[in-house]
Parts: sequence; C-alpha cells; structure tokens
Amino acid sequence: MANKLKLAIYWAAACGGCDVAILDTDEKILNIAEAADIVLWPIAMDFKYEDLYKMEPGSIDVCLYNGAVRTSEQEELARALRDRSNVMVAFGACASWGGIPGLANLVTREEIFNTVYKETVTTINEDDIRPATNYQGSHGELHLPKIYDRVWSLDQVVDVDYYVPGCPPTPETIWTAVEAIVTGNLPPKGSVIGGTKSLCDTCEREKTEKKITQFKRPFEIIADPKKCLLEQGLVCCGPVTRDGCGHRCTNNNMPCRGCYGPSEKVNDQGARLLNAIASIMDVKDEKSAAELAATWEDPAGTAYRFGLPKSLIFDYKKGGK
Amino acid sequence: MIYQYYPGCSLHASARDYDESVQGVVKSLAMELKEVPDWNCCGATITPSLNQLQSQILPARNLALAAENRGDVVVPCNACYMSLKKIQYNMAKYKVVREKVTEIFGQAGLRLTGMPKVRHLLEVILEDVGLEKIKQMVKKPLKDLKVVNYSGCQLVRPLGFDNPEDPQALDNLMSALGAEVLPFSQKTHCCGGSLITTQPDLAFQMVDSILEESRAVGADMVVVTCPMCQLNLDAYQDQVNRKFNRTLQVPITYFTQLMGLALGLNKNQLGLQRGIISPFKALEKIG
Amino acid sequence: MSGQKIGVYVCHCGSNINGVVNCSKVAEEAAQLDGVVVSKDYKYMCSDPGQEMIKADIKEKGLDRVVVAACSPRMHEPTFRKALEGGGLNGYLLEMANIREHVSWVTKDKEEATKKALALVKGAVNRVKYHQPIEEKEVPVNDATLVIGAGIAGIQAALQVAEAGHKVYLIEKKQYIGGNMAKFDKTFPTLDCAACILTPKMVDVGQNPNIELYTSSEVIKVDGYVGNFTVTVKEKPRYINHEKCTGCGDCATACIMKNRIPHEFDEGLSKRGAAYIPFPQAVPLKAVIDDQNCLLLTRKKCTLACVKACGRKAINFNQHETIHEFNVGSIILATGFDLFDAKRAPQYGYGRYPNVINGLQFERMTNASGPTSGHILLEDGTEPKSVAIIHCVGSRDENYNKYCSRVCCMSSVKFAHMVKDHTDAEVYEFYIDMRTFGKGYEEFYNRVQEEGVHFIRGKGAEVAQKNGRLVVKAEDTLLGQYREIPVDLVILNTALEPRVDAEKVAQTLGISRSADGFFLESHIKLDPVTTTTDGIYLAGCCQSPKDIPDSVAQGSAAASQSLAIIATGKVKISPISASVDENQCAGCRICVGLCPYRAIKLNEETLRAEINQAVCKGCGTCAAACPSGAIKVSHFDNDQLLAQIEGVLA
Amino acid sequence: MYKDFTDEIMSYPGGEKIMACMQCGTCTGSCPTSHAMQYTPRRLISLIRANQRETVLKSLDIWKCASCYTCTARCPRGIKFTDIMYILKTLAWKDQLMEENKDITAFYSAFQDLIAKRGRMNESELVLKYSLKTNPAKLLEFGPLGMKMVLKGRAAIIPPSIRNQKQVQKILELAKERGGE
Repeated sequence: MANKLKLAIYWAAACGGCDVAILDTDEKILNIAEAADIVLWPIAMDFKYEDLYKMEPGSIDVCLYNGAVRTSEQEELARALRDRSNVMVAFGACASWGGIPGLANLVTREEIFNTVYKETVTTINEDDIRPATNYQGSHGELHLPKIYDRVWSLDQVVDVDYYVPGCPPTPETIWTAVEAIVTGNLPPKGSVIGGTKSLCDTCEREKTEKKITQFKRPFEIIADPKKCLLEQGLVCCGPVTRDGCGHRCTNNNMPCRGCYGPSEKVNDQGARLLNAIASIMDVKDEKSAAELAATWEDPAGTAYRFGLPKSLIFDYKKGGK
Repeated sequence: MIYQYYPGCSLHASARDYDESVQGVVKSLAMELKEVPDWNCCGATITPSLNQLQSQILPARNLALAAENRGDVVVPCNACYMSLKKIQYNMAKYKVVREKVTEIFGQAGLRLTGMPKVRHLLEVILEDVGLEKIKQMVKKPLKDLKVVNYSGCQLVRPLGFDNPEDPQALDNLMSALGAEVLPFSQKTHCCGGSLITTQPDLAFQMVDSILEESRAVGADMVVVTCPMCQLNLDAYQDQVNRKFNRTLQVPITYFTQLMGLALGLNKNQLGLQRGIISPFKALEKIG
Repeated sequence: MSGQKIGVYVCHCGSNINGVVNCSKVAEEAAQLDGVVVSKDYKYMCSDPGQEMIKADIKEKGLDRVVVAACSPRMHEPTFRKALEGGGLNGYLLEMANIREHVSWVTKDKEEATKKALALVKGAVNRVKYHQPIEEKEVPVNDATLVIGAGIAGIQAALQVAEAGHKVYLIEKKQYIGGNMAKFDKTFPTLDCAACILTPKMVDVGQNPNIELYTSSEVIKVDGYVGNFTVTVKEKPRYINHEKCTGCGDCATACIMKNRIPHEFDEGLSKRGAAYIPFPQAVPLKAVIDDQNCLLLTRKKCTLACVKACGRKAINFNQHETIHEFNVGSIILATGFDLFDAKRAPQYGYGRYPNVINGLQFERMTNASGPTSGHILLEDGTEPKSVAIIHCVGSRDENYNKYCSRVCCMSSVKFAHMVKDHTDAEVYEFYIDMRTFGKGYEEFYNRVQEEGVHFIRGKGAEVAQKNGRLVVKAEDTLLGQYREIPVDLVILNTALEPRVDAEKVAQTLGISRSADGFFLESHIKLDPVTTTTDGIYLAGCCQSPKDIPDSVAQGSAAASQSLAIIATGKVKISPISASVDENQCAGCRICVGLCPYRAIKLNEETLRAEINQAVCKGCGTCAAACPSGAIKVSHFDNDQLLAQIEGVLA
Repeated sequence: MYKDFTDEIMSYPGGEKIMACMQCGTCTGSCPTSHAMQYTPRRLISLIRANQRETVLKSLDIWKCASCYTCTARCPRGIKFTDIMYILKTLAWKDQLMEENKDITAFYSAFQDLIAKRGRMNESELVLKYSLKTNPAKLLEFGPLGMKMVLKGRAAIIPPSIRNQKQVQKILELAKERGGE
C-alpha cells in the first residue's frame, strides 16, 4: 500500500490496559498493521523522543493517546504529538475524561505525597525525601518530570478530534474507530465513538418505579439477573453512561461502572448520577436521608470513577479558559 | 458485653451499698464492667458554680481516659451522668469549649481521641439487656412489694434518656421485677441534694415532700437511681422528721438492690444492711 | 448567540436599591456587555414611565431581549412581561435580576453591593440570550367544586358556592357535620349559643340541592389540575340505611354496649354504645355504628339487639365501602385542627387528676345538651369552689408548638365568664400575655375582669395535688412572687395543632405545609387563601389557628376564589413545563415516582416517559433527576442556567 | 470587653438565649426553691437585661439553685436557666461580689480544694474541713449521722487519691489561669 496510514500510539497517566486492548483485537491487529505504519508506540517498539521531535507537522495521520495528563512529560508529549498529527484521538477513559487517575483531584498533591512518602506503614523515610525535578548525580544533573497539582483530561491540554471511550475500549469499539479512520469515513469532529444513548436504554433487565431502600455492594448480594440492578440497591451507572460497550458488566450481573463516559445529553456524569440516586432514595426526612446515604460506600468514587477532571467544577483548559 | 465503669466518688464511700449491688447485678446479667483507669471527680454541682472552665475540664479528662478503651461509659450516679453528658454536649455545640479543652489537654499531656457514649446504668440495663430477658431471669418476684420510683433530676434532665416530667424506665423495670408501682407525682422533683449542707432548711422541705407523698400513697420504700438522692432521703430522714414533726421511716433502696433480690442474689451481698433506715422489715413481704 | 439586541434596565426602587447599590454605575457597566445595545437606570422601573421606556426602546431600537434589574420576579415579572408584550416582544424574552431582596436588602457594604448587583446583571444578560418565546396556554374549567371538611369554614364555603348556583361535593370524615364548633356552648365575644348560629347553616347544607354531602368519607386520590381535577372519595360503610333511618335512637337504647364506650363528641365525659346518635342536632341525624366497638363487627358475636329494636329495618351489616369519583374545577380544603393532647405535658396532670380537663371538655360540660346538662361539675358531682384556667398549654412553647394558637386567650376569658355565670367559684386565670385583638374582644375581656376573675400574669408551670386538693404552681410575675393556688378544677387551654393526618392530605393533594405543620398559603399577607397548587384553596384552621369569625371569612374567601375561576370559564396555566426528548429517554422510570403532580407516565409501548403538559407545573424535579438528561424544562434549560452561572462568575 | 451584663452572660455557653425570655415565669413556677428567693429566676433575667450586675451577683438567691434543671426542661423559649445560674455563681465567686455567707464559701471551697488535692471527693474529709472552716461545733451536729455512716460501713476512712494527681492539678490550674471562661 502506497499511502499507508502513519499511526502513533502513546501511553500517559494510565494503567497500560489501553495498549493491551489494542493487542486484544486478535487477528484484526494484522489488518491494522497492514493498513498502518506505526511511527511511535513506546510499549511495543523502540523509539526515542528525538525521533518524534524531528518529524514535521502533519507527518502523523492519527495519534491514539491513552491516559490522562498528570506530569510535565505527558503534557509535553501531548503537545508534540498534537502538533504533528492530523487526527488526535483521546483513546480510553483516562484520555477522554481523566479516568481513574483523575480521582486524585479529590485530594492535593501534598496529601498524596504525604501518604506515599511518609504515612504508609511500610514506608521508612526518615529524611523525608520527596520527588524532585532536579537531581545532581555523580554523572551530572538529572531531570525528572514534574507532577502536577491536578489531573487533566487530554482535551483540557490539547485540541482533540475524536474520543474512543472505555476502560479499556472494547475490541469492537477499537475496530469501529480504526475502520472509520482507515476508510476515511469519519464522523463530525468531537464525536465519541460509541452509542448515543444511555446503557440503560438497551439494558433488558426488568424495570419498575425506582426506590432505593438500602445501598448494597456487589459482593453483598447475588443480584436477580432479570431485574434492574439499581432497584436492587446496587449503584449502577447505566442510566448516565454511554451505550456501546456491549453490556459486558451488566450481562455478568455486575453494575455498570460508567467507563464509556456520559451519554450524549449528560453534561456531568457524576452529578447526574448523584442527582438521580438522591431522587430515588426512599426516605422521609433529612435524618433518614443521612442514614441511608451513609450506607453508600464511596459515592464520589462511584459517581466520578472515570470523569472527575471533566466534571463541571474541574472542566477548564490547562493554562486558562 | 464490655462496658467502662465510671462509679463516681460516692460509690467508693457513702454509696458502697450501691456499688456492691451493681457488681452483683451486672455479673448476673453477664455484663462486664471495667473501671475507667484513674478517673477523677466530675465536679458535680460544685465546680460549675465556681469556675466554668474547670467544670468542663474535669469531666473531659474522664472522657479522654475512657476514650483510650473500648466500650460505652456506664455511670450509676445521676450527677456524674449529667456532668459527663453535659461536657459532651457542650463540646459538640460550642467551638470555644472544644478549643479550650484541647488546648489545656495539650499542655497537660492529654488527648481526646474519641467520644465514648455515656449512659446511665439503668439505661444500659433496659436497652442492652431488655425487659423481656430480665422478666425471664427473675427468680424471686418482688410480689406484694409496693414501691414508688424516684428518678430524681439529673437522670432525666436536661440531657437524660427518659421523659423529663414522667419517666417510665424505672417503673417498667420495677413492674418487670414483680413489684407494685404506685403512682408518684414526686418522681422527678428535686431532693435538694446539692443544698443539704449549706442550706439545710431549703433542702429538708424538699426531702419532706418526697417522703411524705411516698407515705401518703402507701409505699413500702422509695427506689432510687442515684447515690446523692439516696443519701439525702435516707441519712437525713431523722433530721427531717424532727424538723417537721413526723415519724417517717421510709427505706430508700437502690434499684440494683431490688433487682439483685429478684434475680435471687444473696441479701448480704447487696449492701442492704447499710441503709440508715433499714429496709429489712419492708422486705419481709417478699420473704 | 451573536447579533442579539439586549436592553438592560436597572431600577432604583426609590432608595430601596439605589440607597445601597450604585445603580447608574451598574447600568454604565452593563452597557459594555456583549449584545447589550441599551442600558439605563431609572427611579421606578415598574411605574408607567418606566414601562413606557422599555416599550419605546423595543420599538425604536429593535430590542429582541430585555433584562430588568429590580426586585423579586415574584413581585413584578408579570408587569414587565406585559411591558415586553406591549412593545411587541414575547414576554418570556425577559430576564430579571433581583438586586433588591438578593442585594440591597441583605448587603451593607455599598461597593460590595454594587459589585454583586453587576454580577447578577451579567448573569441575566448571559442567560437571556438563550431565551425562547413561549406561548401561554388556556384550559376550560369544570364548574363543580369539592370542599373537604364540613366544619364551620367548609360549610360556609360550600353554602356560598352552592347558593351561587354551582355544584358542590362536600366531604366529611366524621359521621356528622359541624366540626369542632358543633361541640361548643357559647361563642365569644357576644356569647351567642354556638348551636343557635351553626345549626341553621348545617340544615341548609342538608337541604341545598346543589350540595352533595358525603359523611364518613375521605378523599383518597386527586388527579388533574386547576379547572379539571378528578377526585376519588372513599365512603366507609355506616351499616345504617340512611333512607330508612329516622334518627329515633331506638338502636342506641338497645345496644348491649350501651354506656360502655367513651363518647368522642362529649370528649370522653359521657359514655355511649356501639350504636348511637352522635348528638341531638346532628346533620345528618342518623344512627351511627362504631365498627371499632360493635361486637358483631369485631367479634362476629352479638345478640343483635339493635336490629331487633329498629322498627324501620334500617340496620344492614352487609354494607361495604363505596368509591366515588368526581370531576371538579377547584378544591377547597377545610380540614380543621386537632387539639394538643395535654398528656404530652405531664406536669399539668391531665389524665392523672380527673379534675384537670381541657377546653373542649369544658365546652361540653357547659353545653346544655352535654354530659352534665350544662352544669360545671367535679368528678364527685359537686360544684367547684375555685377554678384555674391555664393558657398556652402546648402553644408558644419550643417544647411543643412555637406558635400562638390565637384563640385561647379569648376562649379562656369566655371560660372564666362561664364559670362565674354557672357557679359561685373563684376563678384564677394564668396567662403570659393577654391577646384580645378582635372586634369587641377587648370589651369582653374588660367585662369579665369586672366580673371579679383573678387574672394572674404568669404561665401555670405545674399542677400538683396537695392534701387532696389540686394546686397550681406559678409565678405571679407582676408581684415577682412564687405562688401556689389551691383549686378544685383546672381547665387547660391547649394548643390548636395541625390534623394528625395533615402530611398525608398534603401529599394526596400535592400541596405544602409550613414549618408549623399547617397547610402553606401562597403568600402569608397577600394570598392567604390559595395554595401553591393552582385551584386548591384553604379555609379555616387547616391553614393556621383561627377563631370563628376568621374561619368564616376565609371560608367565604375560598368560595369566591372558586367562583372566580368558574365565572371566567377558563384558566391560564403556566407555560413553563418539562418535556421529554424521546431519543434520549431510556425508560428507566426514575422520574415517574418523583413528580409531585403525577404528570409523568411511562408509555408502555414505546417505553418512554411522557409528561402531561397540562398537569406539569415546571418544578424541575424530574429534569434534575433524569440521569440521561432527556428531560428539559422550558425556560430553565441547561444552556440557560450554565450561561447565567458563567455570567455571574465572569 | 462586654457591652453590658447581658452581653457578658451571652458570651458563656448556655447563656446565649437570654434575650428570648418572654417573662412568663415558667422557671419560677417550676423552681423548688423560688419560694425562698427575693429575686425569682424570671426576675434575675430581667435584672440581667437591665444591666444590674451588682444586684444580681450580690444576691444569695443564685446560690439557692438546686441544679434540678426543671426550669431548663420547661422553658418555652429554650433558655437554659440552670446554666445561667451556674454562670452567675461563677461570676459572683470570681469577682467576690456575693454577700457574705460562711456556709457557702466554706463548703464550696472545701470541695474544690479536695479535688485539687486528691482528684476525688471524700465526704468525711469534706464535712470535716467544712466544719472546721465554719464552726467546729457543727461537728457535733454531723456527729451522730457520721457515726451511723461509719457503723454502716459507708464512710471511707482512708481518703481516696488518684495516680496522676499532678495532671488534675495542672488542668485545674490552667483553667484558672484562663479566668475560667
């Protein structure tokens, strides 16, 4: 193929699952390899950053950037890749909305450092050594990336063309995205590759009028596989989450965790979920409301498991509006 | 169940009979009481009359000591119960109290690491053991014994667990033990305990109206939940008789003493012989 | 959102706003905002010249959006909407910034206030850009009225609507009408006999062809909206055939439970059987069978003496409850009050000492047809030599009810008069403040003072028994002395409380209650009769404690509200309502149970939520809860609200 | 410092609602000792609000409060009058304004000294100290009762003490240094 697609794949603040998910496309990975020249993929091939910096703007057709932006290195690479790529794709939940690393926005960097470098039982750090960006070693000065005060989604740092949701994206979603890119059959800029409606819409569980009398965690009950999980007290993010994942969790009797992000009309996934849940709590007064709410383990972590950096209060661009 | 025991000063002296009966009863109920280590006087009604901050810091120290261990704090004395509950209430409500106490504690090497629950012994027996279980445990019902129940003030006011005007806990317990509970309008009328030394004229009147009504309704004895009330009504009865020209001889017993009897404990282990007005004649009714 | 022409008008409200906020500065700075083409400040924007200014600018400068920074929109939004319409714009292209209640009245620092006012104006300007024109809707009105509760307020309302020629369904929970007033003896300040003035009205209710009376009945469901309510009523079985029963009382005489059950109408001062006639002037005057105490109904075992005694064969134990459905245009709620249970304040000895009674018991005692045939008697049958009357039992008290029950001062003074009138007893009246505010009330108080009643200013603190006699303990606060006053009879004038089922009723009708538990009116001063639900009106003590004149007045006022919408024939309903985006709705049903007006149903075919636009009030509860963002409230959508927030924060 | 006496009372925990008083007299009517007071509880509130600090603190009426909390429980305006009585007593004690009454001064200070000394209260020692401070002849009055108590085994002969008495002394001193406020 003369005009093979120039593809870059980059891994930022993330667990690595997105990279693995690409390999998870099984035999289709061969089709990808056939259609594309991979110009950068740190996990799979040896490249140096200098190679990237040497490239001209526009020399990469598509960049799949996975992971949130948490360090100066990740920001620098995001900007460098953006400059050189025609199409920038936020790949996976972390790049799209901040993902699980984004929950760090609930605390300060200082608190995180205290926990990691001081307070955990297994830490012995009498000199209270903390990460520094410069280190004078015997062989000269070393530089380390700076850890930012908060976690950013990719689109809060650079302009993003498409979003591939999921933690990680399912092979089907990845293939849909790749196919669209390869065939040039691209949706409007800013689109999310996935369904448009909420997961709840296509969920076949039986629904009645909702009332939550007690919050349960998945290990506490064996859920009725036919009935709406939310009605059984399991906090299911299905109502606020984009369809398109193939119902992997709910099909296996587990509540949706919300990794496909907010559905089309939802502006703040966590707030929407909190609102909805609060509305259906079966309570009489403030006191019983507080008692019932106390049985919900980690509401912030549940409602904002993947989207805290893109919630209304955090959603602004890095370095200004 | 393990509890922390805050006996208060009286139970080691003038209310030794109360302490003895408490120990007997809790053993029968399979409750384990562990004394709060190195506790101090709560200040009762005296310290709050002399120095506000001292009256907060004294009970607070007891809470700090109790917070080091597990279990609710169980208090047999109405006055101590109120002192401890009140400092808890004040610390929760007033930031300034919280800050002052913490500051002074810091200088004295004390730290308040938690807020243990403070409960009166009567409350614990009724709520944690329960009337049903007690009924089943009664070996010797207090049949034919006519009692009036005197809850006193600080068990029910201002932070108590029962109705401040017409408390029910003691009535329910005594009925469960088989005693006949007579109507008694003096249930929560003050006995004047805090005035008995300095202003006996005032206090004697108060003692008299309680004793006189108990006689008028035909009670064999007055049941109490507090060492202060007991001392006042029992030890000063002679002087009150003299002053008001009466011949009252009303035994004043602790609820734990009667409970002990009903649960079949030995009379001599319950401190009954220590009453200034002996209860034994009245107790002949139940054999 | 570009190319819009927005006019900003900042009102001084005399010195109300301008005294704190620099209005001309706000107007000047607003002129710089994107899209603003005119920005002015003016002394009274709501005045005719103010409105004319807006109209003129719309026409001359081609404004297509208007922001008025003034008072609360509750006050003047309709005024300025009309001004916009006068200028040819849709009224909903207006946004108000409340710089009076939200700024000048609550902010002291002038600079801060001006800053805050400007922030609110910026928010309003940002928001108004997203406003859309909305058309108001009109619906026809059903000309029947439902009145719930047949006490004096409900009777007054029902009669007034019926006499104007319109249908009234009058629903009463008890077996008879008349409410609490029927139990009274004399009424203050004129000492009219309650029966003499109430009975004719009760008879009118029974005879008016426009009134359909349902006793032993309760409203269990209300659907619909102003002009078009559908009401479901449950009528309990009475086990008496009303066509046949003449109210002769033979069954009551025969009942083997005779004289064994405390009689509610006599407040427990007399005993009745399981079959009985409630009271001699009852409407309807029919026998009642008490299903809680009838041996046949509770234990299925009885000699059936009543059945044998009834010459007209009116007793029928096979009756079942019946469900009725009515269509009405408006609802008048007149469910009255409950009396505070004095046992909740044990210090007064009610329930412990037989000679401590409450006000209603005293009313029954003095009533000629009551249990003592109008004699004031102690439990032992003798007349009291001295009587204490204690005000404010359960009222004006943080431990029970904070509010003043309003009628007790006057009824206490009346009790004192009645005691003086019927006996030779000394009367001691313990009061905190004497509140005799109504027409002729102070004069009545004066009269009773001259009758020799001892008025002691101090709240009765406790009733005890000493040497076999009751003693009232109180401070005579004008003397500054503690007093114990021995008496034979104590009358506790207890608080008027919301009905015990007020919350249930509020939920059934979809109305609110105020902090004291009574039903909430739209505006405590300017709209004391309407509720926040259009077409549902309040009368009598269910809104707040009231005496008879006020209850009657409010009954009439509620009737006139009903008659007004009947006369118009149609009502405007607010166009602000929620709608469902069918493409986004997932059919999760979270919204269905939430709607306080029951406007949402799930379409079982499409599995999408549907909102009945006529019923929806636009409260936004569903929109806030909808997890997929499928529900939108017109005039309050996300774009508008976020733009406003951004404007305020900018 | 304080604007007036009301302001002073309101600055202490429990004193804050004094302006809510409607002078209904429920406190006095409920009080078991108000019959012996020149200034009844309600009047004391009036006097406080009339800024008559000296009249109030001088009065021995405030020492007649039995701490039964009936006024507090019944006050329709939620005023904690028992707490206010305590505040008044502490102010009178601190400013030494109270009318002389040896019984009260001796008893209260004996109690307070004992706690400072031992951390716990001992009735026998308290009565002894109190009698010696007021009138040793009082011992004769307490004598028969004391004997009975001893015979019934209800008097601790050896005064109890706590281990960390230093700590109790320290916190009491620190509280005193801070003016007790």
